[in-house]
Amino acid sequence: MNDDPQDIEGEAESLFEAPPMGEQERMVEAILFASADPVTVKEIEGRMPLGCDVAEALVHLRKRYDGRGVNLVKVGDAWAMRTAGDLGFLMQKETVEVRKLSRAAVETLAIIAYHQPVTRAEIEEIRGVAVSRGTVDQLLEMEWIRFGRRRMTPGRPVTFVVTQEFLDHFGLETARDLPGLKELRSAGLLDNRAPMGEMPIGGDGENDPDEMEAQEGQSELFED
Amino acid sequence: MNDDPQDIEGEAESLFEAPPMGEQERMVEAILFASADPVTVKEIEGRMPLGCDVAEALVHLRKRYDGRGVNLVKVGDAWAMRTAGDLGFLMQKETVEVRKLSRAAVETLAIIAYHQPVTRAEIEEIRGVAVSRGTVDQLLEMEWIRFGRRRMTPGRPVTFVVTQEFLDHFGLETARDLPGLKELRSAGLLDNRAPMGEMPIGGDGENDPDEMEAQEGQSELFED
Amino acid sequence: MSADLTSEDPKFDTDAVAERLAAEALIIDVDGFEGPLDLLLTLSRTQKVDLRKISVLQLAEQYLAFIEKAKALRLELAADYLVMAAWLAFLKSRLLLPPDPAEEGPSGEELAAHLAFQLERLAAMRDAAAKLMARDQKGRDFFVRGLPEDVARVRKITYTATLMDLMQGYARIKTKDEFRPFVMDREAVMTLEQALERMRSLIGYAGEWTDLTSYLPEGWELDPKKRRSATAANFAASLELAKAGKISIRQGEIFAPIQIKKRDDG
Repeated sequence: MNDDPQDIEGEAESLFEAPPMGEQERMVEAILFASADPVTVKEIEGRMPLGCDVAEALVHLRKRYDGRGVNLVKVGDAWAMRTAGDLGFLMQKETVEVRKLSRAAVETLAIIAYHQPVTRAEIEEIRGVAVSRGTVDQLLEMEWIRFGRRRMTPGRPVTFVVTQEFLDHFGLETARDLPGLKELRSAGLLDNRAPMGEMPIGGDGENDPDEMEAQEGQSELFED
Repeated sequence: MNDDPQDIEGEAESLFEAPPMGEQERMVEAILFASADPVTVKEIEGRMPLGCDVAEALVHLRKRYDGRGVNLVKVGDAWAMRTAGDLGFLMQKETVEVRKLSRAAVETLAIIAYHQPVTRAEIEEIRGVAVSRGTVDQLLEMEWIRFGRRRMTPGRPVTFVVTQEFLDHFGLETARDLPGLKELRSAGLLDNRAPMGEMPIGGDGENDPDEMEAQEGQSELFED
Repeated sequence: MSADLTSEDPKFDTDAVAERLAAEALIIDVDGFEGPLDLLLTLSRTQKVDLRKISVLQLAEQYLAFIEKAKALRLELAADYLVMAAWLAFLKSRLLLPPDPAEEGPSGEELAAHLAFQLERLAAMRDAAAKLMARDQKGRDFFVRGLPEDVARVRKITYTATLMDLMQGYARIKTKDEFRPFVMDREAVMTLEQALERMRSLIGYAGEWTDLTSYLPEGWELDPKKRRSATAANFAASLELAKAGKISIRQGEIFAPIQIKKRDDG
């Protein structure tokens, strides 16, 4: 523990002289490194050879780690080594997982794209089921939809419109490029069972108020 | 990330210049401190900003911790911070009871370490006795050995090699640092000499079809 | 194995008592050996020479004597001990007899050298194992970080959909729509919201005073039910728009047509 024989003649109260300060610092460093919890000065003292000045060793050690990637920090009356605060970003590992959008989200998104600007109540009316907050939040978070102008109706409900990000993702120049029902039908995506007269899509039914809105929505999309 | 504006004109291939070396060293320090297991250079690189020279930062860091209570050690192709070996006496509290290995297990481990990659039949030839399944299982379970490549000999037997965990446990940088390896090699004791004539030693299980099956199945799993 | 091999063996008749005791101790310990090679290695230690200079002949004799002794004591010996005994007896005869040029395979000396090599290698491996276990070990002599900070796995989930998904989704809703009977029920009803939306898009053109009735949707004025609903809705909507300052609204006298006009400042 102590390889300097001259030290042995030292103090009277301990049989062996305490190790040199540099050595004490190493010891404190090792103890703090290996401990699962912050360690109090008393605990460190209990583990070190007799006569060590733990407080002083801590001062040296703190200085040594000052500005390093790891710092010596005081936690209550105990001490611990911690990653420097500015390097916290290194302790994160990002894994990206690609998932398919849920059916509810796809349908909500489709309605917004075809009918924008559209209120939540309208989406619900079209889908026939309540739109969950989570679905809308998810689409907002993905930045595929955003809030449009408030509707000038009682309650002034917000409307939703699709974003440039949405158009980019789907390779569309404008939302008007979305295939109309006719195309959907010819692509076999729709049955021919019922007439589609009032469908507010792609230039059919110019009198349909939804259609007008949809066009207004287009301009709204690019207004900013 | 970079406070030296002149640096920005630097390299053409990266949009942002890598942080200065001192900063890179801090980052590597933080990453290694945060992990109980060795971290590969590749992993470190993956977590640092683009363009960092992790290898160089490690050289600096190793020097910085030279002779300290905590050292930077190389374990295979990974790096780890470990307390200095001479300070183990301070750490009774952290000591983990290492499972006592049987003589057979210790010998088998040594044979795998010094002769790797080595087949079960070769281990049996060296020890002069059949290797019990339990011994190999125990070493596999401790993650001190793993399956290596199949030997391109009749029966395509699997081989065993030691792991990074083995190197880490025994504080070895590489398997080349095994104690006395050079002497053993120059004495010809690591040569793979074919057993002579009808020497009645080792390798009972060679012709056991079940055994072959078992080895076959496992190696597939671990083939790299 | 033949019995006269042991009678030939001078060792146990002449050797010191100590060695006899040692040999007996070995026999008692027979379960403690890990096979014949382990036993041979232990026996070779009694020669007190470098393993490279060991006398394999002498070792073979020691081993055979051991086996005889064990048999005499009726100790159960594993088959491989007996196989080794037979092989050593063969080796011994090879080493003692002049080489037969007609005989194939390795000579007695080569076989002996290989056995010596095996013993030396086993001894070396045991020595290496001891050195390995004497190294500083993790968790005993050196330690890992006691407070590792787990790398937070930030799982970022990216959702995706294709244009086909979108179209199929829309088609799904629209197909469903056609079979929703209540949609038909509401065909003759114009809500305030619908009227307001429509009006908002139309008032841009209402620079001049226009009759509110002209804002009825095409076709709605023919069906009385539809006309009533649309008129009421349009009226309510125009009040809303007037309140919002988007339009001005006027009526010359009671029951006169209601007219609206876009407010330029609206």
